[in-house]
Amino acid sequence: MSGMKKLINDPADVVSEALRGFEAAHGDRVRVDHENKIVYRKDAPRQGKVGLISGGGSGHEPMHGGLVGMGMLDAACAGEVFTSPVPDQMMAATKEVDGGAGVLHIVKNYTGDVMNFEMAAEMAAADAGTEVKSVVTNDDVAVQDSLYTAGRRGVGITVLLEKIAGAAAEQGRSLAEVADLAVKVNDNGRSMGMALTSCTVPAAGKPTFDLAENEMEVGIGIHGEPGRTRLPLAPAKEIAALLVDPVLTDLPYGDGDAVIAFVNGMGGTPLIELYLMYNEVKQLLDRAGITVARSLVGNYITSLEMAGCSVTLLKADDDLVGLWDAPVNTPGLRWGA
Amino acid sequence: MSGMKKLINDPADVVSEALRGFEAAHGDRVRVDHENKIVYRKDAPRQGKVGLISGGGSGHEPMHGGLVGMGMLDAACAGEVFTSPVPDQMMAATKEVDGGAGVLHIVKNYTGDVMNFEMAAEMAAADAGTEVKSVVTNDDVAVQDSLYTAGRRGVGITVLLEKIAGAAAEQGRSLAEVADLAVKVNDNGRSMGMALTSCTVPAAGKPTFDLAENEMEVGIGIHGEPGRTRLPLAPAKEIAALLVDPVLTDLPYGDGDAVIAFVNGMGGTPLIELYLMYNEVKQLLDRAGITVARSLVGNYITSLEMAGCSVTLLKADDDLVGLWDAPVNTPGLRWGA
Amino acid sequence: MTDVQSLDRWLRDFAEVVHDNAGLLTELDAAIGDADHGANMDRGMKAVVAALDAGFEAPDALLKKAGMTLVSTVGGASGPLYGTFFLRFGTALAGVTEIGAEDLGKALHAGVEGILARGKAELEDKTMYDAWAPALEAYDAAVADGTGAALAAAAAAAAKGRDATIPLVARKGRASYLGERSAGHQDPGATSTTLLLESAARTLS
Amino acid sequence: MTDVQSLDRWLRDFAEVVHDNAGLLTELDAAIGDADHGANMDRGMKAVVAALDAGFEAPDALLKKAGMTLVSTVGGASGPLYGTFFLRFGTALAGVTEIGAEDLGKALHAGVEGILARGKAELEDKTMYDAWAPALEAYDAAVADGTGAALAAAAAAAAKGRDATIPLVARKGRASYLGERSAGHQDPGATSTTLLLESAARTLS
Ligand SMILES: Nc1ncnc2c1ncn2[C@@H]1O[C@H](COP(=O)(O)OP(=O)(O)O)[C@@H](O)[C@H]1O
Ligand SMILES: Nc1ncnc2c1ncn2[C@@H]1O[C@H](COP(=O)(O)OP(=O)(O)O)[C@@H](O)[C@H]1O
Ligand SMILES: [Mg+2]
Ligand SMILES: [Mg+2]
Ligand SMILES: [Mg+2]
Ligand SMILES: [Mg+2]
Repeated sequence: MSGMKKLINDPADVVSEALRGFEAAHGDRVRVDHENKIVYRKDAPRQGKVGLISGGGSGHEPMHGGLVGMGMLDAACAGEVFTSPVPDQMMAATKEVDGGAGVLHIVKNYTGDVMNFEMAAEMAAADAGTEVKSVVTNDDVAVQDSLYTAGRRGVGITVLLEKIAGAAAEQGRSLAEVADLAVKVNDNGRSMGMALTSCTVPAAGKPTFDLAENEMEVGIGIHGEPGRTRLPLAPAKEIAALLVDPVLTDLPYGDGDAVIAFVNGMGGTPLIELYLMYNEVKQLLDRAGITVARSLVGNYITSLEMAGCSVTLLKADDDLVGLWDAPVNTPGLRWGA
Repeated sequence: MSGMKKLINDPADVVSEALRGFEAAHGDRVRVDHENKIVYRKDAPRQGKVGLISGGGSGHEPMHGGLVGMGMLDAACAGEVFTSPVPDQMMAATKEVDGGAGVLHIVKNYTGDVMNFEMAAEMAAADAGTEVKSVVTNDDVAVQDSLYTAGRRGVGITVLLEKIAGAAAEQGRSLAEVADLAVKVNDNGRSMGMALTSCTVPAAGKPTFDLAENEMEVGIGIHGEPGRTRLPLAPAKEIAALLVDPVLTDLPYGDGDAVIAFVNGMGGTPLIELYLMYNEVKQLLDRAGITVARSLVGNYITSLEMAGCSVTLLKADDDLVGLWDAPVNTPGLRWGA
Repeated sequence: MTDVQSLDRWLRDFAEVVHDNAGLLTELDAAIGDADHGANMDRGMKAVVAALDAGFEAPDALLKKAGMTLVSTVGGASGPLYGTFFLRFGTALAGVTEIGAEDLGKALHAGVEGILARGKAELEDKTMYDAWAPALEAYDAAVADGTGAALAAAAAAAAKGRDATIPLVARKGRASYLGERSAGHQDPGATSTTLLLESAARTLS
Repeated sequence: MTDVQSLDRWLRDFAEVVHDNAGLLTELDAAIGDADHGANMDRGMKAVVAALDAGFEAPDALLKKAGMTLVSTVGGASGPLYGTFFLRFGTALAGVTEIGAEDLGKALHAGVEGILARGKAELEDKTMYDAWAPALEAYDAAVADGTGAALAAAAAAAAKGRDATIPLVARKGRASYLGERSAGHQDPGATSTTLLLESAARTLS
């Protein structure tokens, strides 16, 4: 048991048992296909509405299962911890949520996720003739983009995208419109994350990496992987700058822009620290002349019990803010309903 | 820095900086008196509505500041980390939220909290003549109750009580009615908690206790204190029984009872584990013939970054369930609005 | 004779002692409480020192201001308890400017009664009262020898009372939640009380 | 000659090897990935073994079933990659029941082309392809000596390719996110590929 302190039974059963608890807690809004490990919006399929599907490895809760419900996802496919789901799941979900208006796959840019969703889309097209479009999120500025690499990771923007695209689908926008909007959200969003601690994949039984008491990892993703650089631990003020600066310069965001600002916890960092970080982030944005139209602070796209945080900025126009404000009713995100 | 990995600046500024971030993130619903460290519902005082005040040491977020808003608290007084607030804060808050219908103080049963609230109530009565009633929560079955001791701690029930009493006040019930209801909620609620890890008070700079890799503390409170007993780490199924059994026997809850079931994370435990725990708790309740009328799963009353969880059960009748379902709009708990 | 100047010196000295021992107090509190007693007392006494800078004419005003300041800045259990102690201590000295050993003793008794009124502790509950009680007894026994001697006796008795908290099972305060596990640890509040009396013995005469 | 029985033996042997090496594969993945490659392969090969129990008449059916099973149970990057490998490997052997060294080689090539089609890896991207590419070359060079010898050569070459991934900076898969920090670590997928070929060399002839 060394190195693993978790509220679990057999590591092999973590995902299926958590899904049972999730369904028991939220059976008013979702139903769960336990064999396929798919969380469905309870009233899916919605006739005439574009179906939204996402999925990925487990361990990022509330994303994605906790983001299923009115105004957001129609289905979420849960893989093993940090392992993308398999094509069969996405195929089944695609069929199930198709209300005649087509289905959008929201995929985070990881080799495994992309390949498994691709296979599912090929199979779904060949099989049922469902119209499927895909959007791949890749907002992580820690990774240098290049034609010759796997590209950037999809991280925090995925949560904002699922909210905004979900609202658009709820309004009755077409598959092409929702897909275009999703691409726009991804293109206008950038993120950067850091970790104070590693995390332990249940099946592995010990922390993915070791980090000394006075060290932190900067430029991490959401799979407990080490980041781009290891730095000495620093005050929140400096950490905020390490995260915000590369985000601001990458797009670039500038004086006069309005953004949706998202300070996300990696799972083991308590709210008191996330609010303290948001205070720092807000000051940096003020200094850069950037207005915060809306904000989100909390643990939404996590890496098991990792301590740390990420900052996501999304350049927002009135359409995006309106869609952000639209009612949403999921276990993880809820307002106006 | 050994032993302390936190997203903070100067440990002395943690609470005030977090409050600044909190206000920046939730300025649509709350305002913050930074000098007095009080979070107010933005539109307080509400004329004719009983004012609800709570408060306590910081480090339990979202409780209490994150529970301020329509349908819940009117004000929350934030102390230093794990240190109850001072009477001046409660006096100021009492004056500010008094809408003519009196004010209810919701106090967790800790010597410090009780004494500081008591002094405030004495001063407020002498001063402005505001009618103040107090309810003290003491739902923690880990502590043996006795006339000669400090009694049981107030833990998880405090969150449920603030929701239910908040809804009653919102409905326009009188101070006496709201206070009676609050007492009823406390009397019908019981909790038990456990920790997988300790936590670090920022000003202390190192973990409050040491726990070996294969140990857990059972019967903890919410201040990073050691629990009643140290036991070998066990599977979730056994931990659930360790928490649920003493709760069920204490009241006692029995076959045919309906409850609001609350699985709470201590701050560092990710949602995937909390849902897994809820699955275990639900099975134990099923076996005992207890119906879950409503459930709440998440990090609501925390102990900084401590890993672990607590279980709270509240015997619920139709009135309580109706009040639970009533709209609430706070940063930490929101539905129907 | 104790006067407003020596009281001022006492509280400034205690503030320094608390600051230097904050780590110790917090460590003791970590074992059976919530690891904040050092930070609490340090924050409170810093505020008291800042308040002293205003300058006071009379002992009772100075002591009541110290009490109010502790109540307003410390929080937790120790804030109301030490705050009430100084409030009642000061009130008992109303109108007195040159305080003799007898008057000081009566005022100490009044202060400790305030602690009991607030906290309802009894002997051997493993609280600061376990340092205060023997201290008052020793003070009374030595009062004829003058303030300095009486305070020295009180401080020594407080230290014994503090040490005697170690084997006790706590019945009040946070430590009571630990049940039997609270035995074997020294009470943080009894420790700060001993520091307060040791400081008094050094600065008052 | 390789037939459906020996293929069955191969996959069962590989499943055992993967199970025994799951810790190693996960540890390698922890260093430059997300600590799941061992669990992924173990879960997948257990499912393949369960599927084998149904019994198969023809090599292509058995191999395609293995591929489908891997696609359906592994997830991550390795699921589609190994799954596609076996699907194409099987498809290339349609109609063949007694597989000679030449046919086996052609089918291996087809399988690896599937990996490239899915993953678009190039040499020295620090992926399983860095084990597959030299393995195919060695196989081709030794094919005249028969299946056993060719597979032994392929396994040895794969091991060299695997070792050669250590200094590389990853350009594909999760390890690429680490940039320069990925250098100095052995690629987990190249490691499992080497295990697969070593198992083949032991079980096919
Ligand atoms: N009811 C009480 N009566 C007297 N002293 C008490 C009582 N409860 C607690 N104390 C004292 O307060 C000390 C703890 O103070 P502190 O740590 O500052 O407050 P808190 O317990 O609220 O964190 C204890 O060590 C004990 O001496
Ligand atoms: N584009 C690719 N082409 C070929 N092999 C790849 C590619 N991406 C990753 N791999 C292989 O997959 C292995 C990782 O597999 P695994 O850990 O099971 O999946 P994941 O990376 O999704 O967690 C890597 O070690 C590498 O050999
Ligand atoms: Mg993976
Ligand atoms: Mg305290
Ligand atoms: Mg304390
Ligand atoms: Mg992996």
